[in-house]
Amino acid sequence: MDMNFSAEDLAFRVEVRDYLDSAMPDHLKAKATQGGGFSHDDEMEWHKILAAKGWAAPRWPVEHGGTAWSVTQSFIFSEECTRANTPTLSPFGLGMVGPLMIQYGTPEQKERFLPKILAGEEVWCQGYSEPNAGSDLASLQLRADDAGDHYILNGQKTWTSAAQYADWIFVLARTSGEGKKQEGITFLLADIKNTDGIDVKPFYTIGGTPAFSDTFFQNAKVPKANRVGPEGGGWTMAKALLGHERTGIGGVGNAKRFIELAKQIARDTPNGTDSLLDDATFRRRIAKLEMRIRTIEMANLRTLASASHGQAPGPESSILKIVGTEATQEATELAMDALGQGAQGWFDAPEGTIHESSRQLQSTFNYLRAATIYGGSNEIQKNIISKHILGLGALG
Amino acid sequence: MDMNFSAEDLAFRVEVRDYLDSAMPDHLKAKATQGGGFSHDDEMEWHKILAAKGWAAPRWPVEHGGTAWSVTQSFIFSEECTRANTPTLSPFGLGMVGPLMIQYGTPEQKERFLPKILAGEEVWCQGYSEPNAGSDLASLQLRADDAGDHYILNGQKTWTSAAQYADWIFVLARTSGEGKKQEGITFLLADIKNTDGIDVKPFYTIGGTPAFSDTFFQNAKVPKANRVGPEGGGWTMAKALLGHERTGIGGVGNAKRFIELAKQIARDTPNGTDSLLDDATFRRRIAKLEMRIRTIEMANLRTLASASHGQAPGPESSILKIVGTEATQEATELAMDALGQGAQGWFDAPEGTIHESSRQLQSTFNYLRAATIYGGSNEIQKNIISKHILGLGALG
Amino acid sequence: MDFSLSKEQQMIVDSVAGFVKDEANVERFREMRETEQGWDPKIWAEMGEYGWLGIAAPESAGGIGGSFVDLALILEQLGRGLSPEPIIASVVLAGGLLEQLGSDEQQQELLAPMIEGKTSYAFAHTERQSRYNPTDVLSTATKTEDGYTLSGEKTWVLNGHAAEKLVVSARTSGSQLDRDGISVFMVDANASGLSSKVVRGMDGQRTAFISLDNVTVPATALIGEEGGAAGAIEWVLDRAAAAACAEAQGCLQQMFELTVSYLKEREQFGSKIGSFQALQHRAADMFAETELCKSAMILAAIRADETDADTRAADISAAKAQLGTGGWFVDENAIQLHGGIGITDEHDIGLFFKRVRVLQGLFGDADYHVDRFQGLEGFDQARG
Amino acid sequence: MDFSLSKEQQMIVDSVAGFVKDEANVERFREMRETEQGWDPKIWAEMGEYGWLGIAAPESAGGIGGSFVDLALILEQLGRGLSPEPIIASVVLAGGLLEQLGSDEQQQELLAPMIEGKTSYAFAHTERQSRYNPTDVLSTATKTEDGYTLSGEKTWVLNGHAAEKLVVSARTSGSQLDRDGISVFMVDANASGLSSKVVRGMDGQRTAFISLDNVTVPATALIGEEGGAAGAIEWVLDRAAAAACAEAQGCLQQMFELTVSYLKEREQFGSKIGSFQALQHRAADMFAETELCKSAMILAAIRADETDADTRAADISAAKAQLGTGGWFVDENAIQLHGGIGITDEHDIGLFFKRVRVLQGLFGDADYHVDRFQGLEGFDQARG
Repeated sequence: MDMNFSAEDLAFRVEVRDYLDSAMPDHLKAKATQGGGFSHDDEMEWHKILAAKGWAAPRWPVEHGGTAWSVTQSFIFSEECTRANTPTLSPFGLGMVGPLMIQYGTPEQKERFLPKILAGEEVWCQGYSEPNAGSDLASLQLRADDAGDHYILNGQKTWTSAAQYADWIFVLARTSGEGKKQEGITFLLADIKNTDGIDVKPFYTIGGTPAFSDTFFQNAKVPKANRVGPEGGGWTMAKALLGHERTGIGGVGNAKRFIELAKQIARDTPNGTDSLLDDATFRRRIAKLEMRIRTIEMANLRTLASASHGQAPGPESSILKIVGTEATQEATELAMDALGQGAQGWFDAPEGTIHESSRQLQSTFNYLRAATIYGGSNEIQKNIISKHILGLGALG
Repeated sequence: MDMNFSAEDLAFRVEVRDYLDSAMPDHLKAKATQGGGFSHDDEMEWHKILAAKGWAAPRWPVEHGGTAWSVTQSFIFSEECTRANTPTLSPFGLGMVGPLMIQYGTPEQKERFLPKILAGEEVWCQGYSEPNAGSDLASLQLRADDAGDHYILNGQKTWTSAAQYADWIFVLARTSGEGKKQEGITFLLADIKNTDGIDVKPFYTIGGTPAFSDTFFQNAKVPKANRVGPEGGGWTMAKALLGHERTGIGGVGNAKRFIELAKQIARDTPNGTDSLLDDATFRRRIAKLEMRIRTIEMANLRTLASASHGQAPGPESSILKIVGTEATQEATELAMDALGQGAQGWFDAPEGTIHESSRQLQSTFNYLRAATIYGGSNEIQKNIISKHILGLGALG
Repeated sequence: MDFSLSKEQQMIVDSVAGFVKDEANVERFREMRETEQGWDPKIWAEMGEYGWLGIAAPESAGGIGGSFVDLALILEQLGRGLSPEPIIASVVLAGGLLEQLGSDEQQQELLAPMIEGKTSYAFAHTERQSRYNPTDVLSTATKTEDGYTLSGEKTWVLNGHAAEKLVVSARTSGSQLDRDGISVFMVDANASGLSSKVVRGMDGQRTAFISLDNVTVPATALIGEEGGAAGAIEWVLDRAAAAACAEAQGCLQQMFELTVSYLKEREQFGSKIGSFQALQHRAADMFAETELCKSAMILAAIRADETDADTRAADISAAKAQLGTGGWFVDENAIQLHGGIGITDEHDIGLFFKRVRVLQGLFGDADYHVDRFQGLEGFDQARG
Repeated sequence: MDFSLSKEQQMIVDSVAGFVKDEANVERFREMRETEQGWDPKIWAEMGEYGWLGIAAPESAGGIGGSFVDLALILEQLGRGLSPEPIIASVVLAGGLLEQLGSDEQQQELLAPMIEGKTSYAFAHTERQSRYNPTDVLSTATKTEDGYTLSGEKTWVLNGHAAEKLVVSARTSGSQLDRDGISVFMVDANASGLSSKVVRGMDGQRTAFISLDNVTVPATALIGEEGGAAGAIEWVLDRAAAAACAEAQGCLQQMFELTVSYLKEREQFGSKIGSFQALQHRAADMFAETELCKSAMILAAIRADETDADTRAADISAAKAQLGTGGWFVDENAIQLHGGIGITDEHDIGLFFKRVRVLQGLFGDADYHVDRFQGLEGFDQARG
């Protein structure tokens, strides 16, 4: 048991650091120093740069374009990305539907979709939640009626992140109303841009940006060739995705970035004749959370190390989602508190009023209230732990 | 709306303070400065002193020996008792069965019992919980079989506080196994010392003292004259008691005492070349909790002020039990932390090793884990709030 | 000691509640946040006519001469409708300074029209370096032959974008952190040399950054004694903190009620989500913290009229810290229990969320008030 | 980077687990806590024979030359049985100083018999004023013709009541808070001028207060360079903190398992209490914190062998703080979910509760470690 970096690891770190430094365009670097309020275009630009290097999907199997990195190397890579404040790649293709297709897709699907996901040429979004099916996902009502070689979809999805930018959407749809709710669900891939009858309506969040959409389906046709897994097997597909999503969402990289941001703001914020980073109370608050995040990071590493390449970790990763999202929210609160009265500013504040590195912070702080809700709310994660790990679910 | 003390109030405060100072025997004052590890005998001695003054049961109706104090005066009295670190009187007679008898007792019961409760001549204990009926009190199994002019009791009570010192016990017993569990329960008064077939077996807690007992009943006879309320009306009696108990247990007086103890220890504890009370982190921890306790105290005052004399407050007092017991526990933790390594000492440590004011602290700290459990655990209190205040109980 | 509402107080509460329902409700706020001014002068005038703005002001200046508790009760109700009218900025802060320091003439001339709702003011005080320290002032006021010349920069001035006049703090002597040497001046918002930048806040309200570049004012612009404003500034900032607790209380109460309603209405897994015990207990915790905030807010409002500065400070700090801890618990869980819908701009809960978060930070966050509390003289003393 | 157990480690863990089950279980601890010594020399000797006491000691001194992780894994298992044998006091602290500072002869003569389980030592270091500061020392060692004279008082000396020899820290130069000038000496427990008071701990273990009144020792009693012990003291205290995390982990794991079992077994309201969602979620939170403590404990154990002092300190502080926060959450909720039975002395859960609470405070509580962490050089630096 050790955490030592071998000479190879250290060389790898240098390679990654040098690469990120040389590959990251100046305009992205400029945004990175302002707290990383990256646009969709920025993310895709960075995706393509990494893809060209072969580093867009490090944990995919090598035959599909992944790297053969060890856990240590993956850790080093993510540390260096955090350090350089690179844009975070959209998880829906690379982290979710991609790995699912690798596991369950047909050869045709793999050939059709994986290269474009990897290259960042097609953007994906996730159609899971519906207005009446949030935590209780299995109650979903989007109908997919059998029409020979295709399904006809009618209904509504909501909370579709970044649907306005997406080329494709993967949806859970109801192909049967018989039997257990879970058994009538099917996993489908739909061309969100070019399918008649699919309408995307972005809406605003408390963060002041249209981060999510409602997606409406009205007699929208989806070829059966775009089904992943068997008809009625959608719930199995969804569960296979879950583990990936949990570690992705709970990841501590974001929390670490916000801790650094809080420190940076505190360092730059005069407080009487000192800086706020000299304030005893504030220092200790930062320290507490930073220590907590080290602990969570170690738990993340242990989980990653125990799951082999290309596989999702087990239900114990639920704890990472819970504590990771809470730590991330807390880190944004800390950064907000560092701003003092400045926390009330908004991203369109005139130059010279708010700390430039915090220009996106208030919006992100608000938006990230969603972190403990989406991807299976933290309450749902606790149900999962209680049922699947502690064996308390089946008690009467 | 005001918190001002009138000239009369201020004069009353002086009167109380002077009285407590003159009335409290030196050996009790000595213990008070050592963190108030009072014995049962100390408590009863103090009870009799207060009773002689007419101040043992301030909130009883005047005709039964209470005072006619205003809410403000009651508050002043309790503040001064906290300040003087007086012993706390046992609540079972004065705060629980006494008020119940005033409300529901027969004239004979009132005449027989109330004066002796008031005078501290008879000590009471509470027989509610059983090994299989804790939070689920209505499942109690202590049988009371009808035998003409008396009941015959068989079964076991547990968690009987201070039963070894008691003259009387009030019990909830099952007089019927028919219908709803709650409807077969009857409230009885038993002479715990002189009834054949009642056996008291004290047991040790993690505080290292025998604070509780198991109480066994084997064909023990209790006259029907000792029933409070109708047969089968015990649950109503228990609910009537509950409000009193909740505010009693959650009271902030204890929390304030432990805050003062933490400060005293910190003041006396060298920390390098300063005292611990100069430590920035520790000061702020004390301050946080002290501010919280001020808030809880204000909530207590509002609750007391809105309930008239002799009546129990409504279910909203559940919050006082929850937050009051948590603050009390936290205050003991703070005092323990102040001791540093000394927190590992035990009450029998040789002189000169542990801070003398903390001699009882480690024991109390451990014992007080019970505060969030007894009197209806905090989880049960939340069920009560949820059901009776928020109306969430009846949802399907 | 008495915590019940008087008949008059109950009447005021009822009439403000009716006003919020009919005129100053959240729908109205949604309209206001899209406007440049951010609040409605007509509503302000109505508030003046009803006597709400002058309820705690001295009768000599046209006020009602009531207690701060009366004002707090009004703010609590207004908080339920997210009313953005600048009561804290104009009445509690700027008005409070006029009340405390102004001459009879100044009160007649300046305070009276404002509490009638005919105009509004702001208190331009905090600076880039001052954070929450009430006596950290770098702006200067230099004495001239017939007045003063003011220079400096003021940040996050509440209502600074809309006020007709600003009460500006500046040093007439002493250095940055001295209590002595701070003076306050009445300055026209359109004075020459004064410029401002308007900042839209995350709560949809507006503040301004005010630059003073050799702004000249006459000697009569000085409010109170030269160099002696610190005590009054501390007093108004404490009252503003108490006012923030009161307004936040209205928000929290509304959030709590919205949340309990949602728990009774939303179905998942074939049941109302309010039937799930984990959420019931969370709601019970929210109830407890909301009630504690209410108690703390009343305590703060009562203490706002207290003359002993340390007694006032201790309990107002306790209340403001409770808003930052227990109030924040209610704030974040109201969103959490609403789930996804709670983070849409369309739902009201998020508007309250943001307003509470801002109020938490105004006039000292929890950290500041804990620090202040432990620094009070009484903290160290053995009880005696 | 690799977090799996080696085959050898797995074998050790299994054999310690078996030993705890058969010999060093909680029943045995209940007997031990009634004895004067508080622990069993026979068990100690067995531990020595199995090689557990020397697992992390250098081979030159008869040790196995393994890593600190090996020792931590052993402590974790022993924690499940509340083994009171003085591994932290004698092996990690006193033994660690001999390892770090002792000459070859001293290691041969002193370290070897102790790790064989034939004798035990203690580290007499903390003083009334020193709290958790490792270099706050007032006790003095004055050089004499053929040795030193030691005077001072040492508090809360773990195993101080039973150790054959004490490693005593004392100043040979400098003043109270100086890092330089601290030396350590090997002193016989029955030396003339040395007296002790035994304190029974709330966890049922024993410590001693040691008074040194002109205790004379020969020059050969000095371990390491005169005045140069501070670094080694910090090193052993860090390792002791990591060891405390490891032992506590065994306790917490046991408490968590006992609690989940109790939830599955106890009935109230006609159902197993583990079917109530509020308790399920609490159990899930306990699971999360127990797992985080485990990760932190492994991190600390790995870092215990780290040569860079700041890297070592940062992660060991993080782990010790996690024990004081997340570990305390598990500790208190294990009692709470057991309800009344949990506060009886008869039930094992309370014994674990008290031991964890004591371990939380040893070698720095959470406050201390947060303070230390924010004072490390790397904390302020911009990442680069």
